[in-house]
Amino acid sequence: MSQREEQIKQLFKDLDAKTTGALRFLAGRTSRRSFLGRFGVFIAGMGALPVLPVLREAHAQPAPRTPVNGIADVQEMGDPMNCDYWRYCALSGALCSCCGGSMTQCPPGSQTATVAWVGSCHNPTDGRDYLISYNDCCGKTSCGGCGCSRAEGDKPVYFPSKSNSILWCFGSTSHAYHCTLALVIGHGDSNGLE
Amino acid sequence: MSQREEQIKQLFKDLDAKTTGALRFLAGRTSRRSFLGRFGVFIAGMGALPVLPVLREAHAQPAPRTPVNGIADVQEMGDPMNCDYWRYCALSGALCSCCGGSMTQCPPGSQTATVAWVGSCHNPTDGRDYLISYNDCCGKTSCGGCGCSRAEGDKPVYFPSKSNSILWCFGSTSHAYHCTLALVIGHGDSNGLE
Amino acid sequence: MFQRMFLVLGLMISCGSVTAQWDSVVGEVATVPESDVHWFSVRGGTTAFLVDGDAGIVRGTLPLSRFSPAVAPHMAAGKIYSYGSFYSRDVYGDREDFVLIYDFTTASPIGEIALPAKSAGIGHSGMIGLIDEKFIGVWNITPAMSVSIANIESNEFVTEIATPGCAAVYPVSGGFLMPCGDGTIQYIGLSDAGEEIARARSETFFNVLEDPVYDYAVKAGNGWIFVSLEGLVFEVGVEGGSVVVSEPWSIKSTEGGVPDINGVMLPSDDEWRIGGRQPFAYSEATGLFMTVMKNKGGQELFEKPGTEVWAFNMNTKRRGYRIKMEGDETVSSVQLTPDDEPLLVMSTSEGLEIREARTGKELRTMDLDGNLIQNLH
Amino acid sequence: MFQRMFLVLGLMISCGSVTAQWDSVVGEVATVPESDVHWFSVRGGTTAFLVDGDAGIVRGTLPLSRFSPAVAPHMAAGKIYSYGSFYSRDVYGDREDFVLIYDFTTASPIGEIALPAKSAGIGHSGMIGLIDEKFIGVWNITPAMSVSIANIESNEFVTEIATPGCAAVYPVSGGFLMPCGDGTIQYIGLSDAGEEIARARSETFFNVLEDPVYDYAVKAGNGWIFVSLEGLVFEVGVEGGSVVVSEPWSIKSTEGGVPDINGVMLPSDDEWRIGGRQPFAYSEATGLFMTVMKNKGGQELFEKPGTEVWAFNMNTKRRGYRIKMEGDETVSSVQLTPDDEPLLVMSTSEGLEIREARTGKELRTMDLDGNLIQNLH
Repeated sequence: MSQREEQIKQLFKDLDAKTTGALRFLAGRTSRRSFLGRFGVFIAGMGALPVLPVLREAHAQPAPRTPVNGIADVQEMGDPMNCDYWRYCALSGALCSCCGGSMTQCPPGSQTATVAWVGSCHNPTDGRDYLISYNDCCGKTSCGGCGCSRAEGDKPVYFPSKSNSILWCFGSTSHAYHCTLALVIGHGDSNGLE
Repeated sequence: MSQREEQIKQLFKDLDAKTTGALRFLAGRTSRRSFLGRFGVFIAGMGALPVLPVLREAHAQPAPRTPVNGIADVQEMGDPMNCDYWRYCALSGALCSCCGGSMTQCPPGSQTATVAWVGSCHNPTDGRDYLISYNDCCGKTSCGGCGCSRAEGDKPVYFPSKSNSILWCFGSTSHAYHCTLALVIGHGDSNGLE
Repeated sequence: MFQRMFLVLGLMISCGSVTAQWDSVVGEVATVPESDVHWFSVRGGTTAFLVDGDAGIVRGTLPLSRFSPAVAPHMAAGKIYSYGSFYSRDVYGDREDFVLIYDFTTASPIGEIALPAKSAGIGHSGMIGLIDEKFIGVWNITPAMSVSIANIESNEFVTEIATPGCAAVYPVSGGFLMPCGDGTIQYIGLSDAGEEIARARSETFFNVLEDPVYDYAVKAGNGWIFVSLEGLVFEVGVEGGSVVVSEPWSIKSTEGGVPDINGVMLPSDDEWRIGGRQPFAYSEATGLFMTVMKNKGGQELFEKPGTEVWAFNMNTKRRGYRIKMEGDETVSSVQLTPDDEPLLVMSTSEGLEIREARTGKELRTMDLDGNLIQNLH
Repeated sequence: MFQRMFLVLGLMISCGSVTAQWDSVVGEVATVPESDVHWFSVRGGTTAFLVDGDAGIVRGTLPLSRFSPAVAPHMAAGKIYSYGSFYSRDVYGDREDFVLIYDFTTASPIGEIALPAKSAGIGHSGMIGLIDEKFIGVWNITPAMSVSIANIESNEFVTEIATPGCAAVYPVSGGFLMPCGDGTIQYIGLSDAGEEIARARSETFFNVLEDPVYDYAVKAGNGWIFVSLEGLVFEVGVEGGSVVVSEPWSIKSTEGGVPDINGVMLPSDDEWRIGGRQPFAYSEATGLFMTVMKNKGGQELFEKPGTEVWAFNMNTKRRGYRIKMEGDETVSSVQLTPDDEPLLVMSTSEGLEIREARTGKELRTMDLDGNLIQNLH
């Protein structure tokens, strides 16, 4: 399925490649429930927030199910430029830190897609799981380096919430892939997730 | 000067590269006279056919200066898929044989540029020098393999007749570089050339 | 002054030794010769390489877009289709999406059918399908899933069919199949005009969380073969408007001590899993079924390359031979040509390997590292 | 139905634990911070990477075209210019050529100036030049040679200036210099409107067949440094409308037994030649002059990478130190930042190396294999 392998190889080896957009990833890695029903509409209820596209909804910020302290309190260790960094457990793509962005900001001139996929990663420093939003940044040539391929939990494309092989630039004015963020958006272990 | 190095690397290593046109070559390797004069107009007379662009002139086929027998009589040895083949002495680019063409025909769907550069190569099989016309084929993505880089006689771009670094697709409707032919168009040693 | 320069050049030529006896300096352009059942397409980046498998030579290339997943050959018409997306400034600016039409003999784009800008822009041969030699279907995700239908007789976009939760376009007579997230295969039937006139689903036969089937499938008779990540092989077809799924068989012998067709006792396959980009291939003419295999690693590595290729007989459902990659070489894709003496084509980390499928004997290699191998016939 | 899907997604979010205390899920976009004299651009393929040399980090990228040779920074205006060529179908279809205008802080294209479709579409920093902060010159070859002038105040194409036999655009006050095939340097003077008002040539000072100068040159004061393939260094400037060429000095000690600045006796440099894509660099502030060198091989390999970098003092014209690549590593480009404590930036086969220019001490490496390094300031 995956042009990703190809792409990652590119990202690492070849700054001259122009395959910029020809690839996309992003794997969710949380719930074991979702995506059922006759028409395959994503189904989920309270307490089963899975795996799904996080719609860009600036005003949708309800109270958390269990109190959380927020990103400022998360203890993190390790090198964010290394693919082994804990937040990247389901990230398959280029790290935005390598082309002018960070784990939380798209590089200058790129666009954040309006929808992102959420995974759950284990933070070894505090032993807790967190929800990680893997937002794609799009509309530029390839970031050119820092390709990571940690696709645990990867599923076929008809199960997009866990598929690595989807070009996830929806809402951007271009689906040329640039890089991927890794935002901590909540506790994974306080949401009824495994 | 040369994006060529980059490109050749591509051609060899990376079929996914889209740098298709970002490169062009073609080195002449014959006369030591040419390209003088205040405005740099190519200057040449009878007996000093150099290094110059061969204009596509179907009707310009005058009698040769010395009798020649033609391509059918040229004895050749070696593997035309190998960069060391004698005709490629000044060829820096991709062999058209690798993407559906041959040494004398552009691959299907590509276009021959209207102007080509002429080099002189030594044929070890008969010990004679021949004029080789290196026509570029353009208008397609990279040929993707068989990159050769034999740029002996290479000169800076202000001396285009011997410059490796010129994108030579003039007359084609696209200057995206595809590959290069190596046509034997005459004796090099019967033309007043060294 | 520029004009003068050209005149000077022209003059020089007329002094040269260029004669008709030599190679033409005008420059000739080749055409693609007649192809046969051993020809295939290999997509590498934005290029589709048209390969003559017996000669081990590229006979032509098609310039695709950077978002073209695959080609859809229509050799009866001498044409090859693809899907493409272009921006006016390469990666930004105005976007246009098309069904791209190529003439096979001249390996040139000869037409376009405008599509809604919704296509996935990524994937494998399942992302585009030629239906009844009349329609091209292209899978979309926006992230809502749908299929765009274009009529290749009138060269017009027909309709977009909503197919939530289902992916890919696997043509069958009168329509196409799609695997779905609820563990079923969906059938969409098309009218003569290309509009949806039927929709059906199989029984739920896999669990997407426990053991989903690949979104990649290969043709088998009037239907398609789907394989689960744990190695269960299903044949799926349409009968009387219903989607029928065969009883599966497993490519893995988990019991150990099972003899192969030569009577050699096999070790347990517990640790082995199917994997790769095109992880399996089927030759109907011979019953050969090939899989890319790797030892150890979880199910989620199903798209990762393998280290062996296993050959099965689809009739006996038993393994015939194994091909082991040497050293660090890995294999990501396998394909079988559709004839009686099929070629096994493998995309490996070293390039392309072409083998005799019945024996596994290596015939030739090519320095071509495209990853999607599609039969032209 | 698609709409419904989105609503469902929205609903789910409202059940989640997303709060303002966490990272924003809206997605933020960074800007390029203020740059300093240690920043440079590295072009790799169709991307210009904006590098902070002290941090060894890419701060932003510019999407170029596949025919963009280089950038022309205009930091005083917060802009970077380039030349680009685009086809409507990536490599075929309608062609459009432009001066491309990028905003530095947002690293985004903000404008275009249409140009005649004649530009070389290949090359190095000499193929495009910013003249008096008012014009952009782009070198053309069709194969007739000319320079397109665009006014960046009015954002309009001004004129095409015929420059037969001469290549590149090396800006000087009021115009630009070009090396020519007859062994001279040509000066073209521009009016306030960007039209040619003066043209002059230097004496013939090199023989293109025996020992031509590189078409690549580096800035030195009000003029440019040209270097011949055999290692002769010329400074070229314009005085009173005339092109003045300095007496050359040689980077090679061909006599042997010459002491370096530490008194160490040097072997003969007979077998060494300058080479590479950006084969030399100059720091006016320190007088440092660097060359990429390789041992053996003919003059025609002048664009091939080298195995050493030599550091000279431009005042004494003596070599200070040599950097030897390790193992199979080669170096193709060198650049010096324009300040008092310049960085030496080298593009090697392994990536980018950043060193302290005065000492050659390695500071950091970057996994970035672009080949054209240009100062931003």
